[in-house]
Amino acid sequence: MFELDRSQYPQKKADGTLDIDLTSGKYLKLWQGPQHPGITGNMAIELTVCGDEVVDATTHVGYLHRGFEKLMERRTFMQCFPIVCRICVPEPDFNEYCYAAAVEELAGLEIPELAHWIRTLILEMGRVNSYLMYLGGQAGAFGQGVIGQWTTYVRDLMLDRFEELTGARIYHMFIIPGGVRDNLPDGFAGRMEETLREIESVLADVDRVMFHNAVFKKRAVGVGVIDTAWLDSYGITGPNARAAGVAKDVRKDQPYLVYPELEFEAVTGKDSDIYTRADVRRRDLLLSLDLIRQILSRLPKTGAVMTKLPNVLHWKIPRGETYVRGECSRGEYGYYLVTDGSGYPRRVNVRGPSYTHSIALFERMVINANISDVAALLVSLHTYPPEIER
Amino acid sequence: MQQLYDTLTQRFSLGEFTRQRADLAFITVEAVRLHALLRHLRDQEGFTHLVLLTAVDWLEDGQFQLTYLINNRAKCQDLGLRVMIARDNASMESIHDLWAAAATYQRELREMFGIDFPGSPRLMDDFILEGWNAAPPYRRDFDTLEYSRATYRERPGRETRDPAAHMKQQLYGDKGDV
Amino acid sequence: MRIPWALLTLFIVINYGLLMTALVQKIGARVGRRHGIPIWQNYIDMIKNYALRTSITHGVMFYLGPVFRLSGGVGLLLFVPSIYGSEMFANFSFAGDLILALYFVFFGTLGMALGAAESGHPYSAIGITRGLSQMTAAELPFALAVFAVALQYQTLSVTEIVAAQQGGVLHWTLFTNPLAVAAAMMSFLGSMMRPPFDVVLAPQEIPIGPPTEYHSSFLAMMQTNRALFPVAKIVVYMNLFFGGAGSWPEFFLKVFLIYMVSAFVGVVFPRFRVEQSIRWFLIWAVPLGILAVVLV
Amino acid sequence: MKEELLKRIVKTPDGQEIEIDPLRDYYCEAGPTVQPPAYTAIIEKLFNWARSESLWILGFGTGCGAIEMRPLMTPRFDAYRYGIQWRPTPRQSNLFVISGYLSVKTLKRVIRSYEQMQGPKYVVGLGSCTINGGMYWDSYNTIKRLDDYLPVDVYIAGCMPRPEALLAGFEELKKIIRAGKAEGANQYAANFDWYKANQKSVIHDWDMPDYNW
Amino acid sequence: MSISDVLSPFTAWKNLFRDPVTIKDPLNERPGAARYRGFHKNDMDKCIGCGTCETICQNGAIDMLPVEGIPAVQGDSGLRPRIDYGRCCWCALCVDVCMTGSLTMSNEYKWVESDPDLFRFTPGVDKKYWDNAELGYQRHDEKHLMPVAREEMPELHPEARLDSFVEIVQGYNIEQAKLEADRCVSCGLCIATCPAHMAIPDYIKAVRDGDYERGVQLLYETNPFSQVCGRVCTHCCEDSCAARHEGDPIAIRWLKRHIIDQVPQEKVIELIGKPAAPTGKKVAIIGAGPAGLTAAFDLARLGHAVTVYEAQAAGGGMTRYGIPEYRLPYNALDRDIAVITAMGVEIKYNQRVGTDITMQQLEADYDAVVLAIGLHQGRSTRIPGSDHPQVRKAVDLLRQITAGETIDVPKSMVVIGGGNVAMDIARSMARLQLQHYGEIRVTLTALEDKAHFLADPVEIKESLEEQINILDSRGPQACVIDDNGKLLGLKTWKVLSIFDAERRFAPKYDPADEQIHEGEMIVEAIGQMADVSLLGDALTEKLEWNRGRIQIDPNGRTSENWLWSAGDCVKGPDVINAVADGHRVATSIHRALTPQEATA
Repeated sequence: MFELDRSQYPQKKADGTLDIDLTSGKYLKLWQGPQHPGITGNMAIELTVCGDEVVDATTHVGYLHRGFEKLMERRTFMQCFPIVCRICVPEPDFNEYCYAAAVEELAGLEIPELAHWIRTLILEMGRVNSYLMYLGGQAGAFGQGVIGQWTTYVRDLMLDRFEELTGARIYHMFIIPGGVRDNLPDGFAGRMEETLREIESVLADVDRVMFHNAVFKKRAVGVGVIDTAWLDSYGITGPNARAAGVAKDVRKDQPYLVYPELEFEAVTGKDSDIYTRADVRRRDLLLSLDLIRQILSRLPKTGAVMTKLPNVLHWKIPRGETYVRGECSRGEYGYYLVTDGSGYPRRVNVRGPSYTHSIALFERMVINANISDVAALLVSLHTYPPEIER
Repeated sequence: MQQLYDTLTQRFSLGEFTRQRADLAFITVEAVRLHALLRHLRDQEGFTHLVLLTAVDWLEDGQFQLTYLINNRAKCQDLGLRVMIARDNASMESIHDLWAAAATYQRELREMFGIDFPGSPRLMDDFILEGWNAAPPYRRDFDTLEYSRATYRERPGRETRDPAAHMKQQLYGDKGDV
Repeated sequence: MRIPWALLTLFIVINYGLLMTALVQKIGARVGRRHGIPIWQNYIDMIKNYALRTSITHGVMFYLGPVFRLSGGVGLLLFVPSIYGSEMFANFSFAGDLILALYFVFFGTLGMALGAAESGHPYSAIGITRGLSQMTAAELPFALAVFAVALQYQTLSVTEIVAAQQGGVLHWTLFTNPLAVAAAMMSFLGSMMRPPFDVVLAPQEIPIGPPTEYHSSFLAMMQTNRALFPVAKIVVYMNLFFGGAGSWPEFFLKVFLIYMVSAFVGVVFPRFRVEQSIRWFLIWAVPLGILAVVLV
Repeated sequence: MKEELLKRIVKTPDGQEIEIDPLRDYYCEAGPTVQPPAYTAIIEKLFNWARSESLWILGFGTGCGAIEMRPLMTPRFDAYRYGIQWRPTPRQSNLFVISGYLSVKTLKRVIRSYEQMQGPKYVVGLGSCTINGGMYWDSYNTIKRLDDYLPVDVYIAGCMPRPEALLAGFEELKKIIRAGKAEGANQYAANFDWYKANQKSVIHDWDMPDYNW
Repeated sequence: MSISDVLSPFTAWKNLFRDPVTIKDPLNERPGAARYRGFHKNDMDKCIGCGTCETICQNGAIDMLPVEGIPAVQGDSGLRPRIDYGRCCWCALCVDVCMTGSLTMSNEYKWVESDPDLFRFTPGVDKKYWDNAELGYQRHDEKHLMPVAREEMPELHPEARLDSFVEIVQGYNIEQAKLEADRCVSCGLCIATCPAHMAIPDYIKAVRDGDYERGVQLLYETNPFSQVCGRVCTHCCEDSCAARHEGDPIAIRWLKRHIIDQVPQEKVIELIGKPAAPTGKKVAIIGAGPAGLTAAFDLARLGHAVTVYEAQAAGGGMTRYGIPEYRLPYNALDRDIAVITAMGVEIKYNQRVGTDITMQQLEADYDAVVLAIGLHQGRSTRIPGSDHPQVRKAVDLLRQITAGETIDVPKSMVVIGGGNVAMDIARSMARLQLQHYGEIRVTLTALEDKAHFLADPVEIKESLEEQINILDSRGPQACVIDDNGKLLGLKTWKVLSIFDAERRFAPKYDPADEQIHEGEMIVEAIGQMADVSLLGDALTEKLEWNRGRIQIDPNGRTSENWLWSAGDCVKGPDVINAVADGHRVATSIHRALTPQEATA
C-alpha cells in the first residue's frame, strides 16, 4: 500500500501549468529552500504535494547569480583567471582547467609536460574533495550525520594538501593560463600518501556504516531511478549516467591532459537509483585515489611549470571559438569561449553538469516521490547551485 | 569531421565550416534549417547529446549568434551549429521537443539576451533574475559596471593617483611649463 | 509533604537530564571523531533562550503547546516512583499509575500537535502528521508490552511491578518476560526521536518538524522538557522492565544505560521514512508484543 | 508583485464574499521596536554571557563562504565546543552568517530570514564581498555593502576566510556580546526607515510587507 | 539485505575509543602553509609605485596613494599601493605581476573588525602583525606574467662595422618592435623622467597596435627630433623603467626610432598638419641644434616667423658635429631638420652671429632672440704639455671629421676621458686608423673605475668590441714630449679616489703606480663649454651670469627680456634636455609675444 504509484503523474496543460485544482484543498504548496538544510547550497524547490507525495516541482535558481559570463567580458584574459574558480565552489579546479585550456587553445600556447601532470593531479584531488563532500551530504540527507563528520575530516586533510601545493584551501587559483603556478613542494608525495591512506581507512568505515546499512539501503535502493531513456533528453553525464550503465566519462571518451597515459576503467553501475549513484561515486573516489598514486609516481620531477607568456596586461587573442570539456565529479564540465581579437573574451559560456541535472532532470524525477526523499534525491544528483546560475 | 560536413551538405544547405580541432568543428546554419538538421544529426548521425545552447552578441553586426553544441559520444565528435539571427526582436525556433533540457537553456537565453523561443515551456517565468527591469544583462550594450555603480552604493573614501601624472606634478609641478 | 519531595525529584531529574543528554551528545560526537559540546552547554542554551528579548506568538494554543509538552513530562515523572523503596521519591505513585503513565507518554505529543498546528507553518503540520502516525505505531508495541507486564504481575501499579522484580537481576522483567521487553525497547527506539525514527524532526527532510516556529522561552520550555521527558520515560521503562532503582546512583546509572540504547542505535543509522518506520513497528515490534501478551 | 499576493475577493462555498489581503493575512506588519536591556546590570551581564556562549547560526548558506562552515562544524574544528551550532530555522537562530556576496534575489530572502530571527540577533559578514563588494564589485546582481541593508557586528577578511578566521570572528563577536555592544537588532529597529529605504532601492521585486516576522 | 547490514554499522562505535582528531587550539596552532596566500606585505625599499598591481587587479582593490616620507624621485613615483580588503580576492596576480618583487604575501589570514572601513591599508606603511611573517606566497624569479628579456637589437658585428661609419644599430623590424612594445606595462614612470615628458606608454601602445601614424603624432607632440632621439637619446626613461628591476628595461629609444622609421617623411609632415596662421611676430634663433630647432619648430607652428642663424654649414648642432655618423647617420638628422623647415622655419647657414651679424642687429630686427649655441669648446686638462699641437680637443676633432676635413690620423693615440664623447672620438679615430693603417691603437684612460664610467654601458661594450684599450682609474699627469717636441704619450697615475669627503672633485693619486701610454696624439674629452664671445662685450656686461653660465629664469628667459637662452649652453650636454628646453623657451616666447593670451 506504500508502493510508488506512477500512474498518478499529473498532466500538465499546454502552457506548462499543472492540470489540477490547487485550491481544492487536496494539495499543498511547499517551499524547500533557499534557507533549508536539505538543499545543497542556495537554491529553492517549490513543491506541490498531495499527502506525502510530490505531484509537481519547480526549481528556483539564481540566488547565487553573479553574472560571471558578463563580468568576464570586461576582464582581460588573465584577469578572468581568478574569478572563474568562484563559479563552482566545492570543485573549483575544473573552471580553472577548462578556462585555461580554452584560452591556451585559442592563443596557440603549448604548456610544459610537467604542468599537464600537475593539472591532472589537481583535478583528481578536487574530485576526491567533491566526492567526499557528496558522501557526507548523501548520508546526511538521510539523517546519518556521522558519515559527514568523517568525510569532512578527511576532506580537510585533502584541503591541507591543496593548501601546501596551491597556497589556498578552497579557491586554489593555481591552474593559470600557460601552466600551473608552481611545482610540488618537497615531500609532497609522502604526505599525500598518508592522506590517501587516511581517506581509504575512512572509506572502509563508510562502506561498513553507510553502504552496508539496512536502513540506508531501505531508503536508497530503488528510489530515484533515472530512466536510461532520459539520458540524452536531459543531457545527463557523469556518475549519474554511469550509474545507469552508460560509461560516459570524458576522461575515457575524449582523453585530455595525461589521462591517456593513466590506467583506469570508467566506473559504472546498473540500477540507477540513489544507492547505485552513491556507490558509483564511492568507487570513482577510490579510482581517483589510485589515479593520484599513479600520477605521483610517474610525474616528471623537474621541468618548467609555465610556458612563456606574452605580457598579460595587454594580451590579445585572435578571433575564434572553441569548447573545452573535462570530466568533473558531477559530469561533463565545459567552457565555450569566443574571442574576437581583442584583449577580452567576447563570450564565455560555462556548461556545468548541474545545469541540466538539477533543473530539468530533477523536476522530472521528483514527481511522485515522497517529500522525505526530495532532499536525498537532489543530493543524489550531486548538483552545485553556483554552477547552474554562475 | 570534414567527411560529416560533406555528407551533410548533400542534404542540407550549410554555411561556413570551421574545423577547430580534430574532434570539434563549427558549421554556420540558417535559422530555418536548424531544427531539421538537428533532428537529422540526432537521429541519424548519432549526435544524441546536447552539450550546450548559448548565444553570442555580435553587437556591431546587429546579430546574435546562437551556438548549438552537440556531441556524438560513439565517435567522440563535437559539432557546433552557429545560427545568426537578427538582434532586433530576436526570436528562434524552440528545440525543447528534441531535448527536454533545451527548455532550460532557452529560458536563460530569454532572460539574459532577450531572445524569444515561442512555445518553449515556462519561458516567461523568472529564471535567474528577479524583478529585473533593465536591459537583458548579457547583451553587449548593457554595461554592468555602470549599472552596478548606479544601483549599489560603494564604500566611500577610495581615491587613486596615476603614477605618471603624480610624478610630473611632484617633480615638475611648479617648474617650467612643459 | 509529598509535594516538596516531588519537586525535589523534578529538580534532580531536570538537572540530571540536562547533563546526561549533553554527555550522550558528547559520546555521539566521539563517534564522529570530535569532542562535542561542553557538558554544561544545555544550561547556557536554556538561559540564552529564556533571555531573548523578543518572541512572537501565534495564539493561545501555540503558547500552550510547550506547556502541554512539559506537563506531559512532569506528569509522567510525578506519577511513577523514581526511587523504589524511598518514601521521599515515590512521588504521586498510586495503584493505577501505569495507565496514567501510558496516557502521559502520549499527552505531550498531542499537546505539541495542537500548538504546532496553530503556528500555521506547513513544516510543522507535516511534522505533526508524521509524528502522530509514527507515535501511534510506536506506542502500540509499548502498550502491548505494558499489558503483558500488567498481566504478568497482575497489577496496574508501577510500584508493585517494581516490587515484584526485586531480589536479583534475574527477577527483572527483562529476564522474566524478554519478549515484552524486546517489544517495549523497539517502541522505546521509536519514541526517542533518534534515528532511524526521527523523521518527525528531520532537519534535512523537513525542517524541523513541529518545533519549526518555536523560539525563545517557548523553545526553552521545550528544551526543559527534552531533558525531562526522556528521563521520565526511562523511569517508566526502568521500573517496568529493569527492576527499578533503589537509590539515586542506581537510578542515574540505569537511566543513562537505557538512554544510551537509543543513542547506540541512533548514531549509526539513517532514518526511516515515516511509512517505513510504521511498517517496521508493525512487522517487528507489534507481533512481539502480541506474542508477549499471548504467552503471558 | 505576484498575482497571488494581490488583494482579492473570494467567494466562500456558502456564498459569502470575503476580502483577502495576503500580505496582511500571512504576515505581521508591525515594525520592530527598540528593546533595551530589561534587567539589572548583573543579570544582563549573565544573559550576555549566555548569549555569547550559545551562538546558534542560521543554516542559510547565502554564498560561497558556506563551504567553510562545514569543516567548522566537523571534527577538525568542532565549533560545537565553543557553543556554536547550526539551527535550521531562523526562529531559533540568533546569529546570521552572511557567507559572502549577496545577490539581490538572496538579499530579499536574507532580509526575511533576518527579520524572523528573535532579538538580540547578530550578523557576521564573511569576506571581502560583504565589506565592499569584493570581486563582484562590478556585478549587476550583487550588493556591495552589507551594512546598508542589515546591521553587521563583525566582518572577517578573506576570500574566503578559513575556518580558523571564522572562529576568530566568532570569538570577537563573543567579546562584543559580552561587552553589551552587539545591539544590531536595536540598531535595525532604530534606523528602520533607513534600512528599508536601502533595501527597497535595490530589490525591485518588493512583494513583502515592510516587516515580516 | 542481511543481518550483517544491521550489525556492520555498529562498527562506527570503535571511534568512541579513539582520540578525536580535533585541533585543540585552532586559533593559534594553525599557521598557513608555506605558500599560503595570506595578507599582503610590501617592501618599501623595493617598491617603485609603478601601479602595475593596480592595473592587473580585476577587483579594483588597489589604489595608488602618496605616502608620507616617500618623495617622488626618478624611477619611483612615490605612490604606494593601498589595498581594499573589501575587494581583494587573494589571487596574488598583483604579486605575480609586481615589477620589483616588492609585493608579497604572508601566510597570515586572521583579521576581524567591527568597522568595515578599517579593511583598507597600505602594506608596508601601516604596521600589521604579519609584517615580519617569513612564510607566504612569493613569486618565483623565473615566473613572470610577461617577458623580461629585451628583444635583441640587430647590430653590425664589430668586424663588419669597424672599417666604416655605417650605422651600427639596424633598428627593429615590425615583429620585433611589437614583441618589445608588448613588454611595456604602461606604468608611465618614464614620462616624468623624460625631460620632454614624451607620451612614452602611448606611443609604445601605438607600436603594439601597429598604428604608426598615431605614433608619429604622439612623438611630434613633444619632440621634433624623433630620428635623433630615437638613436642617441640618453634615455633616462629607460633608467626609470619599471621593467629594469627584474629584467631589461623596455627599449624605449629603439621603439621611438622604429615608429619614425616606419612612416615616410612626407607622411610625417602631413600628419603634423599645417602651422597656425601667421602672427606677424619675428623670432631669431642662434644655433640650429636641437634646442634651437625645437624652439623654432614650436614657434613656427604657432605662426611666428622664425629665422635660425647657424655658424656651420649644416644644421643639427652638436648632434651633427659631436656624434659620429655610425651612431647617428646624417640623413636621419636631415630628415628631422627637413620636417622642421617644412613648418616654415628659415635656417641661415654659415652665419656666425658676432661676425656676420651682431646681437644688436638681431635685437633690433626681431621680437625675440633665442641663444641656443650649444657647447662647442672643449675643456682642457691643463696638465703639463697639454698645449702641444698634437694634444687635441675631442669636439674639435669630431667637428672636423663630420665636416669632411682631412685630419692627420695618428698611428697610435690616447684619449683622456670616460664619457660618451671620449668613446665617440676613440671609436671614430679607431675607424680612421683602420682605414689608414689597417690596425687600431687607441688607448682610453679615465679617472673613474669601470663601474662608474660616465659613458653608456653599451658604448663601453662596443668600444671594447672595437679593440679600444680602455684603462680605468688612471689620472693624467703629463703629456710626455721628447726633446724634439714630438709627442710620445701620456703619463698617468693610478687614481685612489676622485672625490673628497664633501663630494668635491679632488682626485688622489698613487704616484707609485705610474704608466706611460704611448700615443702620437692625445685627445682630451673631459667636457665642453659654450663659446659666448658672440654676445659682444656690452651684452656680456649687461647679462646676469651664474657660475660661468647665463642666468635664466625657469622658462629660459635671460635678464634681458628680449633674449632667451636654451639648450646645452645653459643646461649641459643632453639632446633630450635641449629639446625640452626648446619647448620651454618657445612657450615662454609665445606667451611674451601674445600677452593677452597669457592673462586669459
